[in-house]
Amino acid sequence: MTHLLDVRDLVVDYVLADRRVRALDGASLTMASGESVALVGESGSGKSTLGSAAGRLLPPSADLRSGDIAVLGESLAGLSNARIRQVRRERLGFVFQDPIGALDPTMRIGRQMRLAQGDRGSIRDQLERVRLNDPERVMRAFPHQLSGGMAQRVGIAMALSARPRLLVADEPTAALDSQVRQDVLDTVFALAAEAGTGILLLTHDLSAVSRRCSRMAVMYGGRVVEDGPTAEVLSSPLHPYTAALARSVPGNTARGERLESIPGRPPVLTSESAGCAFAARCAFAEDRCRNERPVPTRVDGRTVLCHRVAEGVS
Amino acid sequence: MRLFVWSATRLFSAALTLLGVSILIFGAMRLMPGGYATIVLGPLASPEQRAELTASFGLNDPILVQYAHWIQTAFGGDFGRSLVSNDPVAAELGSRLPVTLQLTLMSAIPGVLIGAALGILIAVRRGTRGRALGRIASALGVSLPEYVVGGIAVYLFSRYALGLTVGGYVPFGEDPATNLAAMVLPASVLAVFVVSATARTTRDAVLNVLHEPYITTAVSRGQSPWSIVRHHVLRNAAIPVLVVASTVTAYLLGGAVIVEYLFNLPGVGSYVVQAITRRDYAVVQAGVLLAAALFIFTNMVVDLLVGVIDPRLGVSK
Amino acid sequence: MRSRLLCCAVAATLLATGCAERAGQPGQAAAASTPSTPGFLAVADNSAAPGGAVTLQVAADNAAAAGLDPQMSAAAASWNLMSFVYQPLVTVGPDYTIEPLLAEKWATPDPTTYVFSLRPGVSFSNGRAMTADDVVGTMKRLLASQSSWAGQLGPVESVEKTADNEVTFKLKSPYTPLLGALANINASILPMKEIDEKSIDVTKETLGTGPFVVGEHRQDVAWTFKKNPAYWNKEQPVVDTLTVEIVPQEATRLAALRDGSAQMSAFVNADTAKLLEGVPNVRVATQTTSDYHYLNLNSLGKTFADQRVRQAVNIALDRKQIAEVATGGQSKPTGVTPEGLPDACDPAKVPSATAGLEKAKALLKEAGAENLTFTLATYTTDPVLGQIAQIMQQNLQRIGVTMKIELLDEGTWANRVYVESPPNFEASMTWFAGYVDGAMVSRWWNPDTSLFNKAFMKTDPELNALIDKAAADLPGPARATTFQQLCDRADANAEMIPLATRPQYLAYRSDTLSPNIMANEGYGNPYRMISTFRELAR
Amino acid sequence: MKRLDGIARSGLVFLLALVVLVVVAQVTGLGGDPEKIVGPRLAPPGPEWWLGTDSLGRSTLPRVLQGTGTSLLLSAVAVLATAVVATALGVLAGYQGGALNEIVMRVVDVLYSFPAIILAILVAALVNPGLDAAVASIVLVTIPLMTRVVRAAALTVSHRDYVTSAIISGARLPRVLGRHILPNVAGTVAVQGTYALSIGILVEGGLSFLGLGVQPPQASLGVLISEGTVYLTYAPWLLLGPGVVLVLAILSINVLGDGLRDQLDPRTSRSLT
Repeated sequence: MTHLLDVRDLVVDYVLADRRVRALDGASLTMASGESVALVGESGSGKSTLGSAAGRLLPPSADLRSGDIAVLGESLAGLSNARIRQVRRERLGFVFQDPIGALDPTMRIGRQMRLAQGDRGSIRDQLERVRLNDPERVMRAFPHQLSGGMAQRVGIAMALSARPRLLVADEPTAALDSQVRQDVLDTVFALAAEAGTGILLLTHDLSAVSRRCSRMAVMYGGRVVEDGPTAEVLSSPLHPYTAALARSVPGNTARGERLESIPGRPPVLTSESAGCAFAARCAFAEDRCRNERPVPTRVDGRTVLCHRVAEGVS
Repeated sequence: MRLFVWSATRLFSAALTLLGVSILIFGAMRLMPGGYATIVLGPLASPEQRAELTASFGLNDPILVQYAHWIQTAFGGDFGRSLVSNDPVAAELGSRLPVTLQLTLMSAIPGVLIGAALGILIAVRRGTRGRALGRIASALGVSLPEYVVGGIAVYLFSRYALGLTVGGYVPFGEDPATNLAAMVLPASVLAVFVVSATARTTRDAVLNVLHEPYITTAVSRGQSPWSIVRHHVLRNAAIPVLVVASTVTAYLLGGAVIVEYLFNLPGVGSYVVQAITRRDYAVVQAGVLLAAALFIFTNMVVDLLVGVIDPRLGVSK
Repeated sequence: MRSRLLCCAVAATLLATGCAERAGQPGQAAAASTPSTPGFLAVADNSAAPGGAVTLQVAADNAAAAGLDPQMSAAAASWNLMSFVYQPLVTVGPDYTIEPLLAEKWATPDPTTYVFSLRPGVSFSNGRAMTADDVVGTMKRLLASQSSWAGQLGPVESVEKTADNEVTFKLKSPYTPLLGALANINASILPMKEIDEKSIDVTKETLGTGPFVVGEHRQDVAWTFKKNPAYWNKEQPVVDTLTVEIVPQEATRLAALRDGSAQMSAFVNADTAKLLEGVPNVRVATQTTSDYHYLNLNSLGKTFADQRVRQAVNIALDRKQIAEVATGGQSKPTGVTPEGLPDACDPAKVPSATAGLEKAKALLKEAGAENLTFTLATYTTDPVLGQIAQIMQQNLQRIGVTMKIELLDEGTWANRVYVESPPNFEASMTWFAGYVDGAMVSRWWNPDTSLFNKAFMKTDPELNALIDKAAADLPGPARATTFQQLCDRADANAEMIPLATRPQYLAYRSDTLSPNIMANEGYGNPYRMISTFRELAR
Repeated sequence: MKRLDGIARSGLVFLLALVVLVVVAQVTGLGGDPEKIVGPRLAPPGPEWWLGTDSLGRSTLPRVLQGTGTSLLLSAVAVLATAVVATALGVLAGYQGGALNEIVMRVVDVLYSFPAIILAILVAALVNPGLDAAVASIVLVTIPLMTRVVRAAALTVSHRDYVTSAIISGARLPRVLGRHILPNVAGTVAVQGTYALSIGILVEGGLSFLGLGVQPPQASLGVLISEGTVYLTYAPWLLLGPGVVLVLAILSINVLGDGLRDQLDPRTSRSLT
């Protein structure tokens, strides 16, 4: 059966003025239609690059070295410009981090909605669906006259207006305050479920993930190190990095317990990493981890990239 | 109501600036050595003749009295009389203004449009060779002094009959063909500078806009490049382009002196410069005030346009 | 380099030569043509049909304080424009000879009496006949005015109408340059009847006896002149309309000649011929004039108070190189009396020309001014001044003198030299119009009468005596000796030091214009014979 | 100083080469004495005078070298003066705002609304033509533009958080301006400085064209070019020599300016596909 999204061993470098930076070092991820997957990882882990690659939105300085990425079975790399635009219009939707910045400051919201929607359906309905209570005023307003929450709702309405099959949301609520954050997420997931749209949620807000996404993938050093059902990954993480990540979440620890931070800093790769990227910071690392690239292994319903996963480390 | 307040403050500051210009030019002319009498009467005239002539134009009154008198009459539209031709300055400036305005419009409008288009093309084209070429070409355009480009053009178009004449200006109303034949060449000499200055600014502005998040949104929606340029890039890049357009217009309004000289066009700029060397006070003061007023007017128009284009800055806030 | 300097159009013997009593019509040309007519650079081809239009381009408009009043203007640019409308009693012919104009003939029974017989049938452009009263009234108005030209008329005792068409000038003492002075536009005959009745304001309108009348005038842009229907010479002016455009920029005037939008223009740049080389149908002619550049050393200032220092500077100047380099060899060194005028002195014989550089160094040593440094102030409107200054700078380096150059705009320069008191300059340079008689320009060497240089030049009674004698002598060898003594004396004083003549370069379209241009010009008017210009290929 | 891109670098190299050549010519008298008459007038380029002779018979090569030196020095001095004044005015107006800002902007507006060439001529007439008049004109012509740009930059910088935090932690005005505002505005000043340099050379050229520029016998590129334009038809080498040098000098200055500015905030293009 064709996957909604099928990322196979994707390697992407950024070519800067004086050096190369490897953003994805062989990332693999699959999504079924209508599935909601959270892609979690610190900044620099490559999750934004993966999110952008899903719509072939990488900047010109990006160099897709190897691997493939396909939406509904269609590999994006070789598509003509016209075709990729059609895929974006019909199958993909994107919501970005800066709600007001993502809207053209010189154009009223109504006109931007028309641009996004084409002539399908009425804009009032779309705005009401995302629970904006005064659509008329919003349509006449300019982006800087809206609050962050309202602007993000407009962004969501735009993204979903073309009934996409896959919605990529790159940290949609990072810029919003916490109370608004939950409402916005509820709206997105409700509308997506209603339309059977799969959601790829890029975030580092684990609490939001646990309640809404059926599946979760953890990224580190440009690779997906653990991928599986959210509840199991959070409750019994198999990969040492996932475990450390879980322990550092304020919500998960008992009162009075000290939060543990992970020593060291996330790696900045300039070429293919010899072994496991987390080896330098992993308590269970051994020689094999440092000079042999781990391969994905299936362990009770989850895929993990760790040589010693069988030994039940973490 | 807000529009009224906004324009009222603008008008007030414009008036203040004009007053400043009038004080500066009035003072500068009075401080300048070599009074009018010396020049016009020539060396052979006796001191008494000079004194009598100076007195006859009220040039001996205290400077503040002269200034007050001049400002007062200026408001009434009477800018005094030229010391050389004794004709009212307002009339002469009136007949010369169309030349400068036509020269400005014929070089600014096409210049800015072509420059903006080039700027967008250079910014959007991804080929490094194209961009490097564009950058050098626009830098070259700004580096060519008008008197070099003008000098060469004057020679070529007079030596070989290429349809355009050097000089021979007649008002457009009278004979459009001859008028255009006389104006196209000087206008294009000035346009070289206008096109390159606009292209450089547009290139920077467009590059800035391209990196804005709302462009990524538009791309992610599958909008075609030209639709993105038309709907988003043009409007957002318009502001810096408008600013350079107003600076260039200012330069053309008073500064195209050299081209007016080279092509023998009876414009305001050359008239004022000639008046400076002849210490023809009334003409210089009126000419400079006119050029300053036109510049301030263009700036206000640009501010208004900017306000309309970018709601964040503008009137409709 | 093919020299296309001199042009010899189809020529005809023009003027009947005669003795003191001259008769005949100027501009009347016989059909036959000879390769070149002495005294002419170009002669009109009379086979061309009359009528049509001529377009000239000049560098400057009339900018006189007294508007259009011909008696008051002091600049050649104004004289030329007014010469199309106003006419004096006599005019200047080739080689500076005096020719009849409004006066048909004149007699000089004794050196202090001049009897002019007025030409019959002359009227002003409003149709009113010119009378002897107009002539007498004009002369009285001129002598009473503050015009600098009043002095040039010399010691006039009386101007009387002695017969219906006859006016007699009585002088207090002999004054040879009178005829030359009467030939200038300042002395042209005005409509005194209308002026006395105040029905015309000569500063604002023009009413003359000349070949043209003013059509329109836009200051600093252009003049248009129309044929004067009431002109006394029925065959002139040949063309119907004359347009004079004001174009200060030389490059633009060159362009107008290249594309034919103008038919004739005068230039100051010595390389005008080179700049127009290869352009079809354009001829360039060098018109020698009696004007010359001169250096002014402020003898009442500190630096040049000592005559020896001034003489040293004078000796070090190389007039031949100045004439050669600054004007491409087309001008000649000159003394006080302009080179080329009758009886002019020989600049090679003046004291400074024969003393060597060693003498100059010795003089400096004597005066204790070995490494003298001074600043020359001149102005930008005449580009040749800057070039001459740079040559003088190198000449002076030969005797260890350092000269700095300050090129000012004309207003600032005039103010520092003529208005500021004490005058704010050590040395300055400009040029004189040489007029038509050696005794006229030499008057400027007497500060008591010329006034403009009173503040920077000493009065030398001996020189003043020579100046008066020069004016009184009749033309001939006696006057030549006086002129030479005058030149030598002025050269010794070394306060106003003549350098080299200032020729004019005239370019015209030989395919559309057939002009009459004389080889010499005393009043800077290349269009003196405008009424005979013919338009070709209409 | 991150690496300038190719074009800007070549602009910098050309400028340095030009300066070195001019200094060497000045010191060693290479190429001959600019003021000595060496040959016939308007002679074409030949072995003794590589760029031909001018209307007085002087070799054009040393005059071009001297002229380049004068023009560059003149503009550099003027631009330095402008930079200091404009930065002071701009930063104060931008940061302080209020009355000071209003006064500064009004004065700048007055100068800005004066047609540049007329302002330059007035200065030349007031200060008598020469080096000081040329420098004064360039300063007055370039100050308005630069003050406005610096003020805009200072305005944006002063709204940044790190400036507010500096103020909160009790930094007094000089420290805030010196430590926080100036360094961030320096980049803009450098870029505007290069543009002002090219405007300066053009203004000096315009003044010389109208005869009010550098005084003879000293030459500047403007003087040489205006004489070259007169003799364009007969002796084109008189215009070619200084013309090429002037255009290349200004071109490299402008290109260097672009490079500097791209250094500040690199704006590579991006695809819209």
